[in-house]
Amino acid sequence: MTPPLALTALPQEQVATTPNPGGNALLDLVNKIGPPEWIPDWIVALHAVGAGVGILIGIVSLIAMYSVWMERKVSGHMQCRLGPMYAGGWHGWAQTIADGVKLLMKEDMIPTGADRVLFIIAPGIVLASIFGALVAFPISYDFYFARMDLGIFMILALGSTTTIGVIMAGWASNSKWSLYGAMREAAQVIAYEIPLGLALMAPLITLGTFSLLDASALQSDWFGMKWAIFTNPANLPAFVIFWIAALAETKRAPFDLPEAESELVAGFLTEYSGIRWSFFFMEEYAAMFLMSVIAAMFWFGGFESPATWALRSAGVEGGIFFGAVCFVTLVIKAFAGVFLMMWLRWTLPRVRIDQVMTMGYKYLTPLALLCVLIAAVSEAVKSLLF
Amino acid sequence: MVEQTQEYKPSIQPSEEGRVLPSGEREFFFDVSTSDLEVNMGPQHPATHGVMRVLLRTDGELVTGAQPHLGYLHRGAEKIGENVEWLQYLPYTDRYDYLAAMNNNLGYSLAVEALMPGLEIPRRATLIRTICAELNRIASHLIAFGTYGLDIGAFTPFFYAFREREWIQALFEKICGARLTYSYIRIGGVFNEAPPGWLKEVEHFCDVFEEKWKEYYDLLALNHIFVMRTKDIGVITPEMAYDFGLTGPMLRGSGIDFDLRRDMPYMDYTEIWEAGAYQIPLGSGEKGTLGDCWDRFDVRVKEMIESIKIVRYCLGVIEPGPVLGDVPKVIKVPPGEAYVGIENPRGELGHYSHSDGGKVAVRCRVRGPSFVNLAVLEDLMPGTLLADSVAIIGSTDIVVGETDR
Amino acid sequence: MVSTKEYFQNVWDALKTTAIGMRITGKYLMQKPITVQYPDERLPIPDRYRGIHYLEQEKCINCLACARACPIDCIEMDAIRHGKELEWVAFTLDYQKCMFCELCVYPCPKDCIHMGTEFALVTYDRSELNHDLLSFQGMGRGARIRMREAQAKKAAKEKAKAAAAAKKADTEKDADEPEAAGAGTGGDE
Amino acid sequence: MDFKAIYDHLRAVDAPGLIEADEPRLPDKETKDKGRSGMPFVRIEPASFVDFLLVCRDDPKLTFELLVDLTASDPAADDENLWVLVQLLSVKHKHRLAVKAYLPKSSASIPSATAVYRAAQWHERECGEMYGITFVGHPDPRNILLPDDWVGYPMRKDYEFPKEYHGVSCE
Repeated sequence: MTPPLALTALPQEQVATTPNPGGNALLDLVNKIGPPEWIPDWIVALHAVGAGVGILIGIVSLIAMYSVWMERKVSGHMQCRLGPMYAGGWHGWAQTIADGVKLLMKEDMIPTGADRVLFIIAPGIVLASIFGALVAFPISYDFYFARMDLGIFMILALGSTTTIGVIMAGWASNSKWSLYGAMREAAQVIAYEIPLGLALMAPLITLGTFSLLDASALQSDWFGMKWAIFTNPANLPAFVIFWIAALAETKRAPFDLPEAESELVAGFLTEYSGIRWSFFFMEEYAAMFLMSVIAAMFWFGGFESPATWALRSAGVEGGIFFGAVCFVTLVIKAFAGVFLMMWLRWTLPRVRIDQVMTMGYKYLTPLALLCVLIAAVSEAVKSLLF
Repeated sequence: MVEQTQEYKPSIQPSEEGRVLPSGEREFFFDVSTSDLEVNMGPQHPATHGVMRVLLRTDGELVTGAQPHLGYLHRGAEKIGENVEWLQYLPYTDRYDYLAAMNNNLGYSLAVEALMPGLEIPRRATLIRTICAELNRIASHLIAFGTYGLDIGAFTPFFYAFREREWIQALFEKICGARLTYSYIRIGGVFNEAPPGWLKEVEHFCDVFEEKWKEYYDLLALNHIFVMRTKDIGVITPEMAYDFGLTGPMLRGSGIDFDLRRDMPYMDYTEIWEAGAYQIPLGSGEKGTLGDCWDRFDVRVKEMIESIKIVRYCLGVIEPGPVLGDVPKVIKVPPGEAYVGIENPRGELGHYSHSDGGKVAVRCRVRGPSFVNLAVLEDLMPGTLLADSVAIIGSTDIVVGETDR
Repeated sequence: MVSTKEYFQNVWDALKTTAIGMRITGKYLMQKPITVQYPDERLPIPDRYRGIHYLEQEKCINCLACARACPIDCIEMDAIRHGKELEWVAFTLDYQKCMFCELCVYPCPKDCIHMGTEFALVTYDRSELNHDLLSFQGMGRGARIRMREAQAKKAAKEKAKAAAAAKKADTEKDADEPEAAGAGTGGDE
Repeated sequence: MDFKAIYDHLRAVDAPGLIEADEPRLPDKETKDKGRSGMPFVRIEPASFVDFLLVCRDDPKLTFELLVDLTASDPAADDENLWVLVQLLSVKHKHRLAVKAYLPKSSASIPSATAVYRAAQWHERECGEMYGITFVGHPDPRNILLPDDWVGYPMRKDYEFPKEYHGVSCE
């Protein structure tokens, strides 16, 4: 019999680089500052959580804002246009802020005959689920909201909860076009959860962990370039499959069927306006970012790059500067992913609903299974050889 | 065509407690019931290319029936034609098919000139007319190309198409001063001489366009998703095309080799054809079935490059000379009736003019190709998916200004 | 059902054509945009542009040829004749109706009505669109602004010219006969 | 084939309802005939409209596959007839034929050509609403461009424009 596969063989010395396993960095920080003795622990904890939520909301809003701005600039330049140029001065950097203010000021409209309660809470559910998923998003090795050994599980689980919000929005709008959009979303997300999860299995087998931080730490070799995509032949096709499935999960073109504007007017968004509409919008961009973070973490080395490797070999590890470098590396990788999504969006036509289903079930799922198989076999071969 | 013979059998069986209706049938109570959904596509919908309304009956994503409703843009243009002078009607012809206004001007002018046997059109005027009409055909097909991409969900080709279209519009702006409603080709010739250097600019445009055209083809027409979306959809068989009186790219998309420019020539198209300057692209069924949406789209895209060839030929033979025949200021047309059909970008644009010898027409009929081509929708839509219905409307390439007149 | 060959052909085609498309869009991402920032930069307007009309009033003989040529009767003109002199009552053009077909320009025997290059017709009230061609008041806000700008520019140019001329005259005077300047001032005294 | 040949052939096959050919002629000052320019027509009996079209479509020498246009015309307010004008086009032989039928204004009715060419369907709906011509046997004789409740036939020469429509003044 062969020895147990790499799934269980975690290199211990590398895991040790991620301190404080199982804890909450924020809570530690608060403890370090040392609040007076008489304040109960639960109040301290609550404050820590509040601070975390605040940081999270800030990050999500910033990401969404600048993804929107980036989308408009990227699409503009791809189409020989300029995109926003006025608001704020330099290349319209404040355009999204101005738009956000406008959306806040807009009249809050609920169509007649709409299911008011569902109509109002649907954007909240959508946004809440993506916030929930982002809790697992680490900012650096030392700074994270929650360290979870099964972080990727939680992200996938909470990330697909947005579907419920979308279906609620579509149903509650009392519009036929919205209903079509909601039904399409339901069908599409169910179809693409499977290849998404299966495609993730390949790097998970390669790395042998479900935790985002561990996955990143495991790729720190080879001058910070021991990325999973290079270490296993199945990971590149698995990434392509994951990426296609991620596009479908985040409702991005060519899979933007739920809101296909030439067919369904605006799908489930038809009746929404103002700030509620912008919640859906924020969710879309946050989800894009989250998918890109997953791809960066499990295929492209996470925090690791030659820069972090150089810092580490110079003895700088931990501390604010190292954390900042980690964060910037990750954000650059994630925004590269977001850019790839945009590039695809502005190149491809939209797929039809039956083709979406065919693609999900008949093409991506079997191919993803094949990838899992190849990944497992090659890992086994590797563990036999080395 | 997919036959619609689906019947619904609810999964939950009816309960026994039902009441007997007056008709003798038994009414059952279901927990779940399904029925067809009637959806109004339009009058304001991104895919109807203007204010047209299609009443769809859908069964989930499946379209089981479609009924176009027209008239939202009806302006009584034919009635106006009976109330204004011959030349004064010219600006109104711009507004039928506002994407190909030069061709409309040309059709109307030819129809009136057919009633004026003594009128000589100078050769330079004819060539400028040909250049303008072909450039406008390109501009119109660019819109068809771009908006079809938009219907299918690709945004970027639309902007590339508009980039070249803007160039054509700038050329027209230089020659006649307007960008959309040109009123340039008039009875007896054209309104004024091309400005100096204009023909050189047209040549430059032709050079650049040929390069860009390849990009269009690669970017959209050959894209796998696009091909999958448009092949085997909305198949018009040759018999159907004849029956519905389709003309232009709709007819050629079904593989019927007929083009008014070659087969019923007007102006100097015989000469250009005999010089071998252009071919007539036909639907080939290359990607799917003969006469599907892809074939029609392909015909339009390929026609652009053929138009460039015609323009190049005209640029080669054009010589200085007058551009307006001997036309009085107030045109009086001898009595008679004439029907002239020309090859508009969308099909045969027919103008029927009837004069009783006065300053005003008795009847000014316009046979808009979009109006006729749209009728086929009722037959094509049932049995397709909702997204296909958008693709089919797009592939008919209608201009609502023309269907409603 | 699709055959195995077709299955992999589909996968290959999808990936290949996507790559081709991305190459094209990526190429344009790197290139300079072709649009201009409208109110700041303007494309040149060709000479034949059919914008808002302008009238050379002194040439006009009130022959009504343009009004008759108009397909929608949007020109209204009236003048009282005092011998050879014309006292204008009205010459209005209703831009709510006008479709800029240029048919009014050709029949004019005195060549006095033209299409201008101004196109900004935005007003707050429809009644403002009934323009009086006899005064510039009717030419639209954008036209007025540009007219004022042009006038200011012209005035500045003339001023500069005058200043330059004066300076030149001064220097010439200075160079030619410096005493003369003194004599001049002396004369003033 | 040119018009002469088509007309001769129609005579030869004894096309139903064929009355005469109306060709352009030069003006004649003696008979005060203003002449007629333009294109030649074939005039037919309205009652045998469908049979005539069938002959045109199915005769191997004519094969008019396309009904390009079907329209009506009101030549003058005091004229007692309306005209129905049909343009046929043969893709195979590359020739055209214009067909005309006179209908009395008092009872303007003609068999529908929908059974022969489905292209006629929308054209006939338009003629019906604009000129008040009844196309007998039309499958869907609704208004197509005008609202369903429109009164009168706007393209007739004696049509009077309504003063108001649904409370909106049209002055």
